[in-house]
Amino acid sequence: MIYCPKCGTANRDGSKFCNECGESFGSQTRIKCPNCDTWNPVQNVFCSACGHRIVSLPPKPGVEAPPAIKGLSLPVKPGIGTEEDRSAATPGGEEDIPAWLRELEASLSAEGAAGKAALTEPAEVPDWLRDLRDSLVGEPPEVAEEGLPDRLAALRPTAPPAQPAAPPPAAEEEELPDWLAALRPTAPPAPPAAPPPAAEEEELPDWLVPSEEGLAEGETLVRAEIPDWLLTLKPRELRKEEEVEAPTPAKEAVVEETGLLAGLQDILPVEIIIAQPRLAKAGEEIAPVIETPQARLFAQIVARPPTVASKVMPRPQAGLLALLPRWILSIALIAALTLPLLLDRPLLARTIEPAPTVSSLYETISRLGSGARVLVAFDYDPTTSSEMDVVAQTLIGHLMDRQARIVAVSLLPAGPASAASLLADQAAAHPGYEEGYGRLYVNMGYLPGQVAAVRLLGESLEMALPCDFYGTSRADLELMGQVKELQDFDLILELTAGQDSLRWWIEQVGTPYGLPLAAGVSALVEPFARAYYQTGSQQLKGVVAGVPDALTYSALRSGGEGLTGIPAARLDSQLAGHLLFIVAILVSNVAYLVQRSRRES
Amino acid sequence: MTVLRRTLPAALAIATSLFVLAALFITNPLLDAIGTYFIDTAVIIAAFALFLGLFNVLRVHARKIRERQPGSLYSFVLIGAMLVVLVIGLPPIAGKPSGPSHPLIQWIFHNIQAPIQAALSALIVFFVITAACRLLRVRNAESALMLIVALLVLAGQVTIGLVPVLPAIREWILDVPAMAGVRGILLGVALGILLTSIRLVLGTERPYSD
Amino acid sequence: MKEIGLVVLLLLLPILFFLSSRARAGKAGRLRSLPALEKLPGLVGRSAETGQPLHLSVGVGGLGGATTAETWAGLTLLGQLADEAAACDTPLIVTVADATVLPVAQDIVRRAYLRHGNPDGYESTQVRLIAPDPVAYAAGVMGLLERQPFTASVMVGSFGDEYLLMGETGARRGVRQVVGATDPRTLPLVYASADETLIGEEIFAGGAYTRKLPIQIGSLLTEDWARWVVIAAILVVAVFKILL
Amino acid sequence: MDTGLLDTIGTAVAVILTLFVFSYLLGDNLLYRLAEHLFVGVAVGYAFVVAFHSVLIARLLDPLVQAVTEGNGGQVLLKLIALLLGGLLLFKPARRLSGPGNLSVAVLIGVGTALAIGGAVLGTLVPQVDASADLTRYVDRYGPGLGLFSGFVVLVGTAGTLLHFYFHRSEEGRLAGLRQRLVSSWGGLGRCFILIAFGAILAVTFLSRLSLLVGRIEFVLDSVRQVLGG
Repeated sequence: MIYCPKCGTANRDGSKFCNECGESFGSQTRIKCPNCDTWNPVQNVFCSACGHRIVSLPPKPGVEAPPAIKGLSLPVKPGIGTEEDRSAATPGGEEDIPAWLRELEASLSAEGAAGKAALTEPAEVPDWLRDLRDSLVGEPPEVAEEGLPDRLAALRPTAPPAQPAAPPPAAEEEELPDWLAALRPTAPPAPPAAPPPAAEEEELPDWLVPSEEGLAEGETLVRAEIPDWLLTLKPRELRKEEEVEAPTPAKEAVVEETGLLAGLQDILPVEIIIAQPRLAKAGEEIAPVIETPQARLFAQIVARPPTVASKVMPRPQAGLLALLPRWILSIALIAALTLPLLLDRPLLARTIEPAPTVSSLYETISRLGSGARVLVAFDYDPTTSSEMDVVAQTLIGHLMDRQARIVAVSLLPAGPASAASLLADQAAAHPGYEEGYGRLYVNMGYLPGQVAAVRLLGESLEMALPCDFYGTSRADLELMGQVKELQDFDLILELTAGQDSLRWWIEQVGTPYGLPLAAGVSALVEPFARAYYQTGSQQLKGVVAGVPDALTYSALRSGGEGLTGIPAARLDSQLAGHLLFIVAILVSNVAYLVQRSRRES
Repeated sequence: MTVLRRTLPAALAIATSLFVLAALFITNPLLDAIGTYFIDTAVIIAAFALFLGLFNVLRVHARKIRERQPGSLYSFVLIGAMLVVLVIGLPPIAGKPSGPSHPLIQWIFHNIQAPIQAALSALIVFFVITAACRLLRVRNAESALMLIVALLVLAGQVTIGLVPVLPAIREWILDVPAMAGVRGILLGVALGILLTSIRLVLGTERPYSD
Repeated sequence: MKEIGLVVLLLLLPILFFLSSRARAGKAGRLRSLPALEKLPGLVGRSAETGQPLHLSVGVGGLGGATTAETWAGLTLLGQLADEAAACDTPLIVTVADATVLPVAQDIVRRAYLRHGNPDGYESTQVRLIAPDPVAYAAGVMGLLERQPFTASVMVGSFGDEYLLMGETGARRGVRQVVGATDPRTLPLVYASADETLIGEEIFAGGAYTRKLPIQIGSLLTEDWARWVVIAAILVVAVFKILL
Repeated sequence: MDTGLLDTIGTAVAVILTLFVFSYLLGDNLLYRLAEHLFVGVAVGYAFVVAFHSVLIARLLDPLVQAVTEGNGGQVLLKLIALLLGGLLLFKPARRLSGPGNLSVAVLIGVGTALAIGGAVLGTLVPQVDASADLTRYVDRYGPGLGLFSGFVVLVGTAGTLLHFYFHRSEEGRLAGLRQRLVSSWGGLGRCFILIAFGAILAVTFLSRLSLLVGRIEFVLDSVRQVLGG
């Protein structure tokens, strides 16, 4: 916990700025644990979350850093250098490295990978590295990594040669990827085969010195270990027994597939390096000292105008679907659905075989006495109204046939509007109901709060339903005078296209109060609703699922004759749609198999 | 300061949660009343949150218009439509249908919102076809299994009264093996919800403070 | 029924504490790999590299309702991604459907930028409320994915089948998609359209895989433990039902 | 205005907007974008109007006014607290004032977690365990042979699916080997059930969404018929 000196707010460990007032905590900074990604205060040596060592041993004096890169504010354990050391800046503009790397990346993307690999060849490569390269350079570069942008793949094999000469440009502490996090507090990287010139401890490069943090005195330097990432660079044959292979980072491991460093892991996590636009500030460039061939090459590259990175290519779609434009399928489907609807008579003769769930609901409603009170939840909105209206019409129609008193509610904001027009339509078709609003049926509007609303309904009907959809108070509605509490209802009918609301009614009302509950649902919810129809206590008295069920239900109401007219046409239309879908699946499979066998042969 | 910022919200969250939980699990009129009150309060807070949502929408699109980003004309349409609905719908009119039941709001709902919403959801069927064609390609045994099941269920769902066996097969698949899979997923999700909620109640993860 | 529930609930707590303490002591063992969660940091890097924004959705659920847990699962991943995005200065666009999520999501993103010393990097319009209605939300996000190039889209939370409007648009536009949902109706559609999926309860594992707090790992182990209890309960009840 | 005329205009607008949306099938275009933005704008506005009237007025303002006129001090206080919590949330986006807003979020989280726990335990865990254990449930429907077999399949499949999501992988401990084998074999079987469920749900989703498309086509056809016929 860090307490803000300005406002006293407690901030998360390792915070750099106060969460409340933005005050900078100066010397306080934090280190990301390479093992578990937890942010730790800079004082920590071991991660407070997982105990992993986060500050590894400082560099041994003999191993000096390779040409330094400035612009790093690594949260190194303080005490490496003095004030003077920091002012003794190494050549190289502070911000130019990320810039050249980005331009390098940009320019390389335009060129062939293999050619570049030869160009960027360092003058002094360690023998082992040269052998390695020689054996690999002839291989054609291939972009094996799935989904990697081309330019990235092109960059990978070429950029790494710079690495033995210069440490990887590091980022601000927050941005360090795993491999760098492991490197951070340790010695500057030095290829074991090419020992860098010895240097005095005082001349440690700027980048090793914390730029912002105050230095704690009295810390001593300890001998460095060869960092893990460097170890991976070392050919397997040269490794000592005790130099175990570096653990593969948990995050996306970048394995070089081509070029010089094929097979090596996490050589240059390009993504992260480029991911530092903030580091680059134009106009602060300081001319680099051009001494080596590499440096000259880099200078040339930097001088080139940047090329714009290509956009991510859309994934190629295999199969016939890619060949046939989307709209052929669309037009075919629309045509297949429209034709049966345009015909006046059914194409096929059907007999009625209601599912047990459907006939069970039909019997439940048929048994209701005249004047039975039914709570109908219109938990669907225009999203599914094309389907649900068909279901609701037949069920509400049946209820009105049975002279039931209907109280409509909805858990969706847009539900009452659908309910209003549907109830009005059905009332107009049932003698006695035309003028019956308030007496025979009411629309109590939207119940806000989703599951909480259902629960509230069980606890206090009065509180949950203060007024109806049109703003009339419940006291002025005759029907509402008859229902004081939820138990006054003889049946609850849930009309929904979402399984959540069905579950809420069962959990919050059906089960606790033991009220008979039935459901008219979208076909989509069918498997789910069946689960409740089956449970031992029969939480649902019946289920009408989707248009086919609704059509058989209406056939039951009309006395069990075969399907005719519009319902039959709807079923025919559905059938045509299904046939088209099956054909599309089969065609796509055939196309796929043909393609695959062609590829294999 | 720390007490106010960290401890108080945590205590409030835990207390609220325990009261509502108690109301759910223990039958007691007083607990019920307290639980109901908290639930009601949550609903009211959620309604206030919509003010924030409204400002956010205005801000995002006003910015698009101000910066003349591509498509700012559409942002204009969006904000315009929203404001029209708000201006007509917000003022409460005593004695007359107002708000959502205002005739003009009803007209907008039935003739603009509902048809577009219904048409958009109908569009999903085209997406289902392309997605299914990709998923059901027989690459391996797994996709073959899915393909067979999908074809059997498809064949059974519109052949009611036409072919005798197929609807029965569909029903069995939905009732038995598919049900087992769905139930397993649901049970697992319930366990996940349970433990995530317990962690939240215990205050180990705090959405309400950092 | 209520009594059984209460017993289940009270039984879980000591187990959770015990397993969390084991996790704290480092005796938790390994967790199975979840590629979807492991690929998340890579998405931020890729996004920073291409300069194209990253999209994150926490679903159509809200806080304060029954989908609080799912929404929080999405917000946990938001916390992780926002941290990395703030560190890399990656443009991150968060879309929400429910207004209750808006202030919390904004807070998470803002604090992430503050923590990384870049308070100016945060803009309040990074977190956008599209529309409170699920289909309107899906349509809005679909338009976003259609007209603006995104590197990746992470959608974790509660989704209905309107998810497919976003998911297929993303797939067609070549957006890398990591999607997690709990609704069995949505899962096949997720499976068909996303590159990486979190199926069902896997979305709740986000914290344990990214932040690795002992209690988060402990809660996953408790979940595993509870699995056996559930299976045992099914068997015991089945035997009883046959005998009685 | 004449209601009949308004209705006719309304139907025409509805049909045109439906066609605008379907124009997306030919690719993203101006008409579709127009419909999309119109829709999102109306949806946001409508949701706000509904919340304003059904919650802020019906659940907060009206009861508050009523309580004040009745002189019910306790009720007034409770409603004022609710009002305060709601109001505090509005300050959350302001950096310096976000602290008090956290109280409102805390209440939301408290209520939400409690409801989620209640739902998970009472609504799913207990009843679904009960249902999975009922081996004989299908006997009525499918006869003794297939019925018992089905009950057994559900039991094995449910448990297998649950095990498929097992998180822990560890070889330590005496029972670990056995557990690991059980999880991988039974859980592997569970994966088959998940795939079967996926295939079935995909087909069912198609049916449901196809019904929506049929409904929309019917709507357009009916409207066109009306215009032609009358």
